Amino acid sequence: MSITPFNVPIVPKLKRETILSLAKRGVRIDKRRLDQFRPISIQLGAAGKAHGSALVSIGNTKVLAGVKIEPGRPFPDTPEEGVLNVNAELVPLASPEFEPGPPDENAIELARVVDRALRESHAIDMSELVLIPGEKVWVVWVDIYVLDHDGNLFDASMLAAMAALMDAKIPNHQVLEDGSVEILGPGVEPLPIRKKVVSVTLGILGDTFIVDPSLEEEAVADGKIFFAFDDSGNIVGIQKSGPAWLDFKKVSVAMEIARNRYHNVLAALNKAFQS
Amino acid sequence: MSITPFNVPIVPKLKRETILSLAKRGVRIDKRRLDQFRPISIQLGAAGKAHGSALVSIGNTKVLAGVKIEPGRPFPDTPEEGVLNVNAELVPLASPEFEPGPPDENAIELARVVDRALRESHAIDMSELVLIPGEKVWVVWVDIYVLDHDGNLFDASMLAAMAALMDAKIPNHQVLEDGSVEILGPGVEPLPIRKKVVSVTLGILGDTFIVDPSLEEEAVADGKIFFAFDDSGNIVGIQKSGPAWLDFKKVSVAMEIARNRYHNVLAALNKAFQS
Amino acid sequence: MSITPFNVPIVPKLKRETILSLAKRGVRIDKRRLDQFRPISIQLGAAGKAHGSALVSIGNTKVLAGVKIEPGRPFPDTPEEGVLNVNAELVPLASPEFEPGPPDENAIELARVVDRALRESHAIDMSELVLIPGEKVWVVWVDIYVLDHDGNLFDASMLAAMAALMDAKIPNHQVLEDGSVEILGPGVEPLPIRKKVVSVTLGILGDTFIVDPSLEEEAVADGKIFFAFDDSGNIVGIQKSGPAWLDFKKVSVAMEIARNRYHNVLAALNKAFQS
Amino acid sequence: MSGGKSPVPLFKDGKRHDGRGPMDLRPIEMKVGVLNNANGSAWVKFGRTEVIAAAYGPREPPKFMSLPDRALLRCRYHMAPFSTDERKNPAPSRREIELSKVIREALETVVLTHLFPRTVIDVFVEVIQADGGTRTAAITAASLALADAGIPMKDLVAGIAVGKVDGHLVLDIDQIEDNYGEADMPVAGAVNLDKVVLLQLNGSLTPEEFNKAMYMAWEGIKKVYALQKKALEEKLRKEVNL
Amino acid sequence: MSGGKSPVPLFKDGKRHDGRGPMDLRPIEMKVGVLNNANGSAWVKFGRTEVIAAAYGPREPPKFMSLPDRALLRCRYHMAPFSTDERKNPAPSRREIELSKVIREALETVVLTHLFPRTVIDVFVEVIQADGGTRTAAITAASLALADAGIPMKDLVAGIAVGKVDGHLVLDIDQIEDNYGEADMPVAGAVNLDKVVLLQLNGSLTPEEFNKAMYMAWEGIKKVYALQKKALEEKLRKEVNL
Amino acid sequence: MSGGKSPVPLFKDGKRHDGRGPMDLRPIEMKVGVLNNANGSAWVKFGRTEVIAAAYGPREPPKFMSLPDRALLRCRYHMAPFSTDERKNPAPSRREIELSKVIREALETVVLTHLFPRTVIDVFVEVIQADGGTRTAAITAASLALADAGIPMKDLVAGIAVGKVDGHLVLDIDQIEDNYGEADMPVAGAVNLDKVVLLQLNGSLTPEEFNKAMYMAWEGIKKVYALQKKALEEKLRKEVNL
Repeated sequence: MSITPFNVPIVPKLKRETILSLAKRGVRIDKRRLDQFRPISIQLGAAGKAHGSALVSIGNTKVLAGVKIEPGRPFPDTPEEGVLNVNAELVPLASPEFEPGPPDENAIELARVVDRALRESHAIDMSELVLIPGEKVWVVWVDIYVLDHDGNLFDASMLAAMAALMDAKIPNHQVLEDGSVEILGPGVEPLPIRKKVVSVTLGILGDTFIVDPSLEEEAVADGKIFFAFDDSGNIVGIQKSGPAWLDFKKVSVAMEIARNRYHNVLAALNKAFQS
Repeated sequence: MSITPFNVPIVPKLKRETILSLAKRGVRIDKRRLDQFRPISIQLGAAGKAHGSALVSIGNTKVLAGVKIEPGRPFPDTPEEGVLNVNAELVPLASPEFEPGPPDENAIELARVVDRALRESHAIDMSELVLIPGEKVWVVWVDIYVLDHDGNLFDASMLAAMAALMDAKIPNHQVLEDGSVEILGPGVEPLPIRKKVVSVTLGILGDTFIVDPSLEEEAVADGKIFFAFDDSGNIVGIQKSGPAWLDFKKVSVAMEIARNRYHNVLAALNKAFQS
Repeated sequence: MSITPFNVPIVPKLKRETILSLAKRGVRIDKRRLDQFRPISIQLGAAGKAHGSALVSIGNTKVLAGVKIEPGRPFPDTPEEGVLNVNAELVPLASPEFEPGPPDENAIELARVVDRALRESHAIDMSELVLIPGEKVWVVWVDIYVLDHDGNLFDASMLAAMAALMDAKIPNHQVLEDGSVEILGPGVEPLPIRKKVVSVTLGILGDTFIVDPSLEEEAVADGKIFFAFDDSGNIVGIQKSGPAWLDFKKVSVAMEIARNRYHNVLAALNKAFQS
Repeated sequence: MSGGKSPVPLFKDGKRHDGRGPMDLRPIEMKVGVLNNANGSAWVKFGRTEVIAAAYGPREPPKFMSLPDRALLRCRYHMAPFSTDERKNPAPSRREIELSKVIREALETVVLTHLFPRTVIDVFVEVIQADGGTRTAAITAASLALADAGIPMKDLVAGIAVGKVDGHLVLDIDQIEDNYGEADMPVAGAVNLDKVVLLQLNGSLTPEEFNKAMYMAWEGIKKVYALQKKALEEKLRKEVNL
Repeated sequence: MSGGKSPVPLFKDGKRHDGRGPMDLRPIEMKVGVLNNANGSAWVKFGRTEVIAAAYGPREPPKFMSLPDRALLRCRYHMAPFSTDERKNPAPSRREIELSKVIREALETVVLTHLFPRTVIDVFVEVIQADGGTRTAAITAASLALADAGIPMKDLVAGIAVGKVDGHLVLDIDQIEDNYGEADMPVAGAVNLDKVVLLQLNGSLTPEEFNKAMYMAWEGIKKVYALQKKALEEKLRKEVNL
Repeated sequence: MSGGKSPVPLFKDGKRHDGRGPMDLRPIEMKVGVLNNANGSAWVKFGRTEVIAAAYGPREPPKFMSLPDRALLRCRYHMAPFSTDERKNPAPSRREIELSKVIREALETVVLTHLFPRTVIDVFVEVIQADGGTRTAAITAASLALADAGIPMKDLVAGIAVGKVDGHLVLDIDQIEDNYGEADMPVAGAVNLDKVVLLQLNGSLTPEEFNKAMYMAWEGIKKVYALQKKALEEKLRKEVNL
């Protein structure tokens, strides 16, 4: 059951009015333009026992994603494909609002939004992750760990997940005759990445859209809208989130704003893999 | 742990007294005789993706039962028998008293009472539901879905479950050499039904028994007693439910009242299958 | 998440002061010496369907441990060893403080402390519990059931677990060709016990240690410290429990006090098996 | 009533598999006041079936959990993991949840909850060994524990199961008779008041068999009731001697 | 979008696998006031997809669960175990948890929660049969149930999914088109206000396709909206006749 | 202590498998104030073992969860799913539940909870990489996070594990030494106060070994303590520079 959040701190009216009236004039409380991202940084290999990992910062938001690649069984309806699992944990060290416990609806939505963008874009060629057809495949776990929450978890998580997948190496292994898979050690072969997927999320402030909303902007926004793009510029995922509505005619405007900005994120991703 | 219900609405004293004094005079608040059922209706096939289903109304009480028949493993102690699972959900749309969440003690009792009456009467010949002895059998799921709760969920659920089982068709299938079962599509073969089981539940109002108690009658009753019968008139299940007691000598009186009425329910069941 | 207990009854200040000042003078509220156990009794075979069982009393504390020995799969990383599982239930009949529900942190700590002492001491030769290497081994379940809580559950549980394991007989069985294990009935062969492990727990009252604290002593103590010993006098387990600290120099003093007393517990254990 | 075939004949020459006649109870033992912390407690054994019950209260209920006009009754029927042939997971099963309800509702009829508004009375039963008839042993022990705790009741509650094996009605069935028999009918009653407070039937009976079974159950219940009285008196005698 | 190959051609000679053209909706049925206990209810069918919705409230919220300035909205999207091809475990899946959130947030935009501070409004949707487009059917039914309960809203909410199959954009996709198509874009809107209240995309679209798909969705939503109005009027007519 | 045989010799010619001598710690790094939202935070690395800790509070506790005379301490030790060799289910294991308790009880001895009645102080530790000694790294980081949050403590807490490998006592064991060694004894202490606040032993030691191991642990703890002081000073220096 989903419930209107009722235990969130109340935003002072004044701050709300300030942010809204600034937005109307095209500026933001932290001096950014409406369509400007905060600084993005990506640190690869941040979790040493993961097969791939990335620590992503967007402004003060910090998300660590770790990839584990393990042998397992395929789903019965896709016997010749590997398995992708995306999980997100809003661990309580990241925000005074996060409580310990199993993932709540926010964590589940976050994981599923990232999952779908990766899955539906065919970012990974799952058919190449088969060890023994119908029996054993690689199961790719992407665990998204939010460490510091200062807004726009969608984009930070999407980026951390994508970077961690690109960083990942399939473990060195051997398929034994009895159908078991022996892991020999760390590998060198990357995952079969076919597309790079990044996202741009807009905060919805009445009629105004702001790219990459910070936590205090999110607190006064009606909601947000997430657009994922592959590196050819196709839209590979959308999620309206929060109790906002959009003018029917403004939807394509929003999409265009996002599409004008996904290059920035993609550039940050590419840069991380150049060194 | 079972706890005295403490968050149920309090019944106005006046209503309680009215119902009790009417019952003493042999009449009921909705004009029924003490041993009279509300109108019973059965609509077969109400859930199109179920292998069998029935929507049962008893007065304003509405219960939908759906049967799914799937290949699975037998229990280790009955390797040559199919498996019957009965589950009941008191979904929150059915009553302001029902909360979302896993089945509570009332839902569990409901499911187990129906389950036992079906199981102990050998209503289905489980030995005919074997695909590969000891390995693969049909697992028959009966899911009882209460849609509108106006009292006497026991009888409505028992009837919906029985009708759904009688409505069910085993899927068209093929046992492959590797021991897997391929489902080819909808089937025509019914389940091996050996007995029709129906029930009659009495509300206990002090010394008086009322057949098929409505919700407002249940609210003032001390409890109720459920009797299940097979079509030969054997008693195949009893459950005293609620904080009521019965005079030792009144127990067989109650049974006789119920036994005089099970024909009505059976007739409704048979009628549903005549068309 | 672990939380400072906040719903425990408050100990009257006077009682606390009495116990503390007595302890300083070397005596206890129940007349015991500081290093004296309450009377220990062990009744073997107290749970008839268990393969081994023991009801242990230390003063008014009563713990029943039951052992079940069942065929199962080995852990992947120890294919040639049996499996030991220790579980503890603080059932609500044992104390007004215990609530029904899954094991809380206290029950989990209790089980794990006993488990480690048995496991790390190699009290049971797990390599002798293999039925088919890599496939089927004996799984030994030790269920600790606290029936009456009057303090020092660590020692009572450790002793009940050890005695139940020594009391246990491996079921009469037959390994069939298809790799299944048929249980033929009760057996006569004991578990391969290599060491007897017993424990001595000290209450920590400021600078004073008291052996085998009772419940009212525990309520005023800062915490306790558990020492497990094998029958050669090696230390095979330690657990500081509760919000107490110890002077660095007092740690070995505590160990010596415990080590001077483990013979008493071992003697009680041996006596139980002499008759 | 698993439907399989019994490994031993269940009824032969008027005797049951363990030598009992149809109306014979298993050896029954009862002890009151077996635990220290509980306000009242009892230990009850029917043959190899063995249960312990504890009663706590009337005591302060958890927040928001009270009734203005009477005590809440809370009841848990629970099986020890080692009480059964195969180890039982200690998490409450659907069966245990149902039986907790059935036993609570039986006890509600006799406990004078109206004397203790805004409090809670707890009854916890642990099955130590399960060999048939655990719920009737449980309610028997629970009612002793309540009496031992000094909680006022209209009457004690005693329970017994009637079964049908190889076509014969028999009293106080054990596990093998339950597993391979045709019916299991647990009954509990308040003998002095002539009230049935718990009644279930798993299996199939003709109406005539049902009526006969009820009378058999009542005979058994009277015997159990007498043993309860004796156990309580024994406890009392001990206390007086102290 | 499972990526496999469809057992039937999804688009051939301008027709879809079931004979529909790209802009054709499935046969739609709606009925308001189908349940007795709920304050409002509705039953909605899109082809073989079938849902029931109930609305309760405004009513007293559970303790500590309220807002001083408006009503809480609680929403559950839930699938009956027998609604799917393989039996679904009745425990809420991650998908059901997400969709409950998405539907609640869509409804929050139109329900006048500020009129009922310190109360709760509940919307429960049960999927009886799932054959594609369950979330849009669910929100359509939910908004009818709210209207039937007399809860003031700025507008009704109607939903429909656009899909892409074999390279063609099509309206109101069913399960097979969802499973084997390239994109599924559920949209819900408040037609009178020209507002989009729910929008998701699973799959891949070019920006041009996206814009076209939005327009197609809006055409569909207007049709669904008209049917909602009709269903509400029918209910009203019946009530007046009584 | 899995009992198996180590793939590498654990002790040879006075050196351990990674070249360290018995008293050598792994390379240790510490950083204070690494997170933005938390009132205090710290990142600690012992070799390949890596943890992050955050402290929140004193803050308002959830309803009915408070003590009239002091703050509640809440503590969670948790492992990231990717921190271990095989992916760890993120649901708290029994081990994590026990360690949360052990760490909380250690911190309770030093935090001046009496200064903040009716509040709660939260300490959350996430293990990012687990390579032995995670609980002692966790408590070391937790105490830094508390200090960084400005929560008054009687002393810092530093931790280290002593192990026994191939018959030799060694300091600060890593995972392979833990897995294949004979004993693992985690110890944490408040150095200035000369107090042991956490002590566990998994494995077997003679009394003499135990006494020696305690002294070794204390040596290690003093070194860790010095590094803690340094990390806090560094943070302070940065703040002053700003």
